[in-house]
Amino acid sequence: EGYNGAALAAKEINAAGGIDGFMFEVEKFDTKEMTPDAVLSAVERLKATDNLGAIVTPFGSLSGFEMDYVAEIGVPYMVAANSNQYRSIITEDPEFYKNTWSLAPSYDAYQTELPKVVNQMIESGSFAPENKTYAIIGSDNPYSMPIYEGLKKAMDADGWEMTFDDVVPPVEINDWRVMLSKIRENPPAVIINTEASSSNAAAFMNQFMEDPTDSLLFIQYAPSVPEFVDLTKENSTGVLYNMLGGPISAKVSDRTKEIGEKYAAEYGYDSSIYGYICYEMVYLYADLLKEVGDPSDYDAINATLAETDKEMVHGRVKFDPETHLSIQGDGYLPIQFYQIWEGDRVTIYPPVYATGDSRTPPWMAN
Amino acid sequence: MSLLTVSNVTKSFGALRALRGVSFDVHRGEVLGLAGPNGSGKSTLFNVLTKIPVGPDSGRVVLDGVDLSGLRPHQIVRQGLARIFQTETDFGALTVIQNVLVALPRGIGRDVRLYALNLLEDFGLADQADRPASEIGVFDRKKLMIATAMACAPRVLLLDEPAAGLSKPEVGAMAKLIKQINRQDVAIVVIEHVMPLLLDVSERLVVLDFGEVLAEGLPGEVVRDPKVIEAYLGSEAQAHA
Amino acid sequence: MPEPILNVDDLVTGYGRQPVLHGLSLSVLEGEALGLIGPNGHGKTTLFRTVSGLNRAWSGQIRFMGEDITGLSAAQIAERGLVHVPQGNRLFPQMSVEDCLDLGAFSPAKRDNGAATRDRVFAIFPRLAERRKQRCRTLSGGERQMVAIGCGLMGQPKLLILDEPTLGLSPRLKGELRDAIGAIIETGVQVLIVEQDPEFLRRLTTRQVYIEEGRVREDFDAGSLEHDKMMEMYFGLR
Amino acid sequence: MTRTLVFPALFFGALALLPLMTDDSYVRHIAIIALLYAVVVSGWNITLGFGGVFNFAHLALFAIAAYATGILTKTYDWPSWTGIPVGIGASVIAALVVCLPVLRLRGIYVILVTFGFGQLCFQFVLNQRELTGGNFGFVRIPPLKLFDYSFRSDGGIGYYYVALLLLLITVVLIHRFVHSPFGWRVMALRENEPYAVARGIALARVRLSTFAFSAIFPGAAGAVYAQYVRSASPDMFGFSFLTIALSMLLLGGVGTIWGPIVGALVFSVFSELMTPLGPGRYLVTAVVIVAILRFFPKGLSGIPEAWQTWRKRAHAGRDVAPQP
Amino acid sequence: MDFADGALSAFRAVFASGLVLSSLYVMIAAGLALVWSTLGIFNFAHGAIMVIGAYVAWTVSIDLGLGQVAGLVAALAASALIGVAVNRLLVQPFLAQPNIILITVMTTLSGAFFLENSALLIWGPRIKQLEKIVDGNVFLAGTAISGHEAVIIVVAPLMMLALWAFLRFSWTGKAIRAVAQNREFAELSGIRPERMYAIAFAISAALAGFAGVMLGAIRFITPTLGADPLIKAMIVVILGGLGSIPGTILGAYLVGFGEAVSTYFLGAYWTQAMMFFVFILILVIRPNGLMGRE
Ligand SMILES: Nc1ncnc2c1ncn2[C@@H]1O[C@H](COP(=O)(O)OP(=O)(O)OP(=O)(O)O)[C@@H](O)[C@H]1O
Ligand SMILES: Nc1ncnc2c1ncn2[C@@H]1O[C@H](COP(=O)(O)OP(=O)(O)OP(=O)(O)O)[C@@H](O)[C@H]1O
Ligand SMILES: [Mg+2]
Ligand SMILES: [Mg+2]
Repeated sequence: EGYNGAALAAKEINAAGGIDGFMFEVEKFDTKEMTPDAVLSAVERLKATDNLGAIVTPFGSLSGFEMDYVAEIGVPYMVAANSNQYRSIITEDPEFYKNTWSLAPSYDAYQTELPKVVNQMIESGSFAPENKTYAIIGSDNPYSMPIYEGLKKAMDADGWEMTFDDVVPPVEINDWRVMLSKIRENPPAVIINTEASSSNAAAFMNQFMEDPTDSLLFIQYAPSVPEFVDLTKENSTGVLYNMLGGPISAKVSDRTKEIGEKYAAEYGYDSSIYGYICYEMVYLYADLLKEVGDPSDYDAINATLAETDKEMVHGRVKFDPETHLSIQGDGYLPIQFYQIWEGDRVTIYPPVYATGDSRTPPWMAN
Repeated sequence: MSLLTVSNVTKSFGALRALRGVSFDVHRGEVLGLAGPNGSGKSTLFNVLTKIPVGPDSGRVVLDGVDLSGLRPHQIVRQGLARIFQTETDFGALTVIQNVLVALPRGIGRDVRLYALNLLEDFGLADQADRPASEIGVFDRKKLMIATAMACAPRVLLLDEPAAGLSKPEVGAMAKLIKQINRQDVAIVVIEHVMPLLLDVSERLVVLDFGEVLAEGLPGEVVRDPKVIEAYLGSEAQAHA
Repeated sequence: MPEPILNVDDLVTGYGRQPVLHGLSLSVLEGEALGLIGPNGHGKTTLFRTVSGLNRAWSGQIRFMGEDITGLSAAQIAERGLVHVPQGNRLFPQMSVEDCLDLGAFSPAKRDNGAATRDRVFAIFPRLAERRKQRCRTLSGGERQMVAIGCGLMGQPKLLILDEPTLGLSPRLKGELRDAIGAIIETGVQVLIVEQDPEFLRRLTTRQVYIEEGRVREDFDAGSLEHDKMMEMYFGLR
Repeated sequence: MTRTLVFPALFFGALALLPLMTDDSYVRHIAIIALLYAVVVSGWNITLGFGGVFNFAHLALFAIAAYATGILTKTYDWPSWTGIPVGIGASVIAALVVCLPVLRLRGIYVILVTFGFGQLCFQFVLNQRELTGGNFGFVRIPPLKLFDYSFRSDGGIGYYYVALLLLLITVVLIHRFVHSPFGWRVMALRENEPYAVARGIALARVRLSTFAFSAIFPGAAGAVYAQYVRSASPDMFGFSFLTIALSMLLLGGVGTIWGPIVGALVFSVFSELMTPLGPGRYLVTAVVIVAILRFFPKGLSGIPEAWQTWRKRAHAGRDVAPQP
Repeated sequence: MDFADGALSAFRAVFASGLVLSSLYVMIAAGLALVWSTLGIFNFAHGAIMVIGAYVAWTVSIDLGLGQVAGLVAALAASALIGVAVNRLLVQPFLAQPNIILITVMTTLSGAFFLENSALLIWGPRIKQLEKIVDGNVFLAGTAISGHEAVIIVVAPLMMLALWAFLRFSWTGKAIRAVAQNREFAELSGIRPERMYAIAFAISAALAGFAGVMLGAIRFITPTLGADPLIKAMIVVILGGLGSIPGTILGAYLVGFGEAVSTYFLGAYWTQAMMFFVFILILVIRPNGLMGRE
């Protein structure tokens, strides 16, 4: 989908005559099974490509180890996920990785914002907990674990009491029943699951709904993937999730609406976040090229890239020189909370981008 | 003088009691014949003596004063108890001489290849030394199996039906070979249904039936034992012998 | 001269690149019991395997009851009534004696007579009746040989091929087996037997053929002078 | 003697000159990976081909060596030249551990238990995230350095020669193995286990030695691999590495010295050429593997022989294939 | 909540979850066990056949809207056909070779890759799901499970029982076993081995297809849907032992309940590792599986 998004953008730009006479061509480099040597092969093939302008990708590998190689080539490298991993490598030597820039922000906000949103729901009356208890499930991968740890801290700091805590391994999980029944023994007011895989999360949602407890359900990120709704259908109505660096709802953002429609028209189905972002990456590169004029002058382009300050589909992008991530927070890329309602994704937070109000999930309507 | 002493050996497979307390002695330098109906436990006896694949359930086996119960199968071989199997077996991918070389114990001297060639010479296999074992004839493979057993420098050699399926002239050759080996001060226990060979080579005969020793003694006497005739020989066959 | 029931003509076959039979010809005449003898590894088993379809003929022709069966599958040949009891067989190790025998009459045409044939087998080999529920792998060598022949009979053969049926059997069982085969011949089944024991053959068969190096060497009638000479020459036996 | 050395000399000579002919770093990368695979697969051939033991933990040894190297040289700051000894040590120890249960098992059970061992390691790597980086892999392993010469410089040419040297050592060691009493004992056990034991071969000792010996190669290759790609990933325990290596082995020919090497080189190039096909390449690869197994059961190294057979038969004028 | 109550509800949850898992494993292992325990061939493409079965059912019943029955029939037919093809292309040509075990591991693995990637090319990477054959939930020992799963709990053991009876009593079943035990003797008895292999593989694959359809309604259909269950089924049949259908059943319930118990007491985190560890341990103690013979 990332490739489709980028290809779509390139096609439009070319149709408009290109930039300073340069035409865009998007080539796909498959990292095969993502084994280290396959990723490296892809990089080597990239290196051998003539007239390479920039690399755009959601992420090159889970571990981010490819950055070293890309840094040696020097070509502008834009990523849009896996921020923690990229940040941890870049902060060691931001100057060395001067070509790598992430359109996604730091994931720190994932760790802190939830209690605020829950409190907002309590204030607005859509959530009336009997007590301040919560259950939490972590997923053991370097992406989810900090979020899981951070959320525990944030909830505890806000006076919530933990009733259940478990961590699942990063594999396919089809049976959540044993865990759910442990949770049901002592129903908490809020259930938090940081499972990042959409199908695992969907299985959790469905099995939760077999015998729901009187709890608010929050699943971090996974429900944002389109197929989550396909797989859970009406079961998912009422679930909360959040996303950083996701496109702002088409209801309040024309840009999102425009790209989404174009994408759907071109490929016949809705894009996930990566289609939007890669589309934007190509346009961002077009801007850079316009300014620098010479696609082979990597240093100039990288320098310009570093100065980016642009309103994009997911908010205002400006890079942090320390981490090379997009800045998160007020005025920049927002963290958005959504509630799924009959298949629609209603943005409920932050208020500026909200498309609706939070509601009491149907299973706890009484 | 007893070289190998087998006392009260038993072995069961589930409900089947294949050996029910077998005892006998093998004397230094003799050829002992072992006969008995099919399924009477002869091969099983060889199996438990050599612990291939497993040893007896109970009972004692002593070779030249050494109790074999604590030893692993390959150590038993090194102790001087070697066997051949009922069907021809060899390491088909190795050459004839390599078949012998792997069986030689360490420290036999420097020129192991010459030693192995001499051994093959004794068995008339020297001219085939460098052919893969899988390519030689049936009778040669039987002889090779005995040659490799001899490479282990045994003091007692256990032969399981060495003449099965051989034609008459080959049976004769096999008998000669057995006697020749015996002259090198190797005691031999031979299981055989081919009576001419058994009666030709053995100095004493033990007959097993249902996992027990049915008769034991000089061949001429044993074959006239009515119990042996009834269980093993059958009336006519005895007349032949 | 009676019509041959089995006719093997100029048969060549072998393993891999190595020929074992070099143009072997042989026939079994109507009504006779034929015995084959010869040294080890000279192709007797190979001949039988080729006749029964387990091995493929490189060249030459095999006719059974007037029909060319060269190249048919073993199952097809068995259905036509040419049944081969192989050498030193393991049978179906995990099955009971009874199931094993039943499968001998697998082809639908033979299933109907299965029960009757089985009774006949049990009549010839009463020991098998006692052990009908026992698994084949726990049988003794002699019993296993009986089951193998029994399975052959279940196939309702016109010609039964036996490959070294006495291999590894005790003298007593050998005698019993010989009587049993004699009884089978009495019932009108024709046999073709390979055996290392010339005495055994002489008592069962009406004619013996000597096979060496993949060819039929000589052909005699039992009891003739040449026959005795051959026995002496090759077997050192009078 | 001199004649038998001609082919190996030509082979290694040509490989040694390869970097002089092209300095395309992409070609070099593929060559390095292919050489390392050749070493790993040759090592596998010892247990699987010569030993007849279906050790499906072999690639796990490779991964273990990579992790051990990475963890010790990065987390514990061991000098980078210790990588290869560390890799070999870790791999040999792990091989001895896998070998213990295998001593009692046979056939498919060996495959499953050894595969299970790999999965166990995989789970362990996932679970010990602090140590191993979890499912994101262990990254930024320090590259190999000797006397201030970083092997990363000059387009990785150093790695190329290290890998080539490893392969040369591999060939020499395996050649000696095949012509030694130890090698014959290993093959004797493959041919017939009870018979081998009946001839005084110590099953447990020989088998443990076989595993330990075969583990040297993935150990060394795993270390160099980790230092070259600078990461170790849990995928290395998965099916995809395993099938790649197994395809190489079967493609080249099991139980021969050159088979696995030819297999590894040919397969690496082949699978790189196929990359543009996208997912379709898996279809082609699968078909090719099955076809090779079908028509060249002895692998590529069996082709000359198959060709001879065919010629002979064509000369003899026989048309029927005399296979039973 | 007091302790006894807690223990009881823990027991219930473990029981329900274990029963559902076990039944799933029984169902998936059935087809695998058929070719493994009779012919001694381990079909690594079994999981992939399951996947194709599920996809075909999806195309017919949901995409084309022809309904569940048509979907099931199409899935069974398609998977049986694939089974025959697997046998014909990946097994038969190699039977004469000495290291048949290794070769069939390789060929069926290749087959699995082929099928999985074909599925990816044909149906795309997007997750799909089938409809449940019965709606609503059922309470089992106080724990909610879907009606669909209740059906599986009942059907799976019946399937295994039928398979056992088929192999034990029918002519075809006996002949399949005979071919596996002694191919040449079977041929001499008038049994056609190729036909028996084809039948066994067709039935086995149809069972896989059925399992795929059942699974596709409670799990999500992706090209790798079969991978995880295949590994579990593999453990199940191996634990059961070669040639033992009752052993396979025992293995399935052991693995299923073991997984549930371990998830409850050790957490999901260690369960996977635990499974492999116990698996290796059992094989070391009983090298031929729990109820296996040599
Ligand atoms: N591994 C085993 N499992 C079960 N039963 C066995 C096993 N090995 C042997 N038996 C049984 O033990 C008995 C003795 O067998 P054994 O092979 O010792 O007989 P034998 O005297 O050598 O017969 P033959 O003369 O036919 O070779 C037989 O009934 C046989 O079926
Ligand atoms: N499967 C095989 N592969 C290769 N060669 C074989 C095979 N079977 C038999 N041979 C060879 O074919 C030749 C003839 O063997 P065959 O078994 O037909 O002889 P035979 O006369 O039946 O001997 P015996 O009296 O020992 O049964 C022998 O040299 C043997 O080594
Ligand atoms: Mg015996
Ligand atoms: Mg023969």
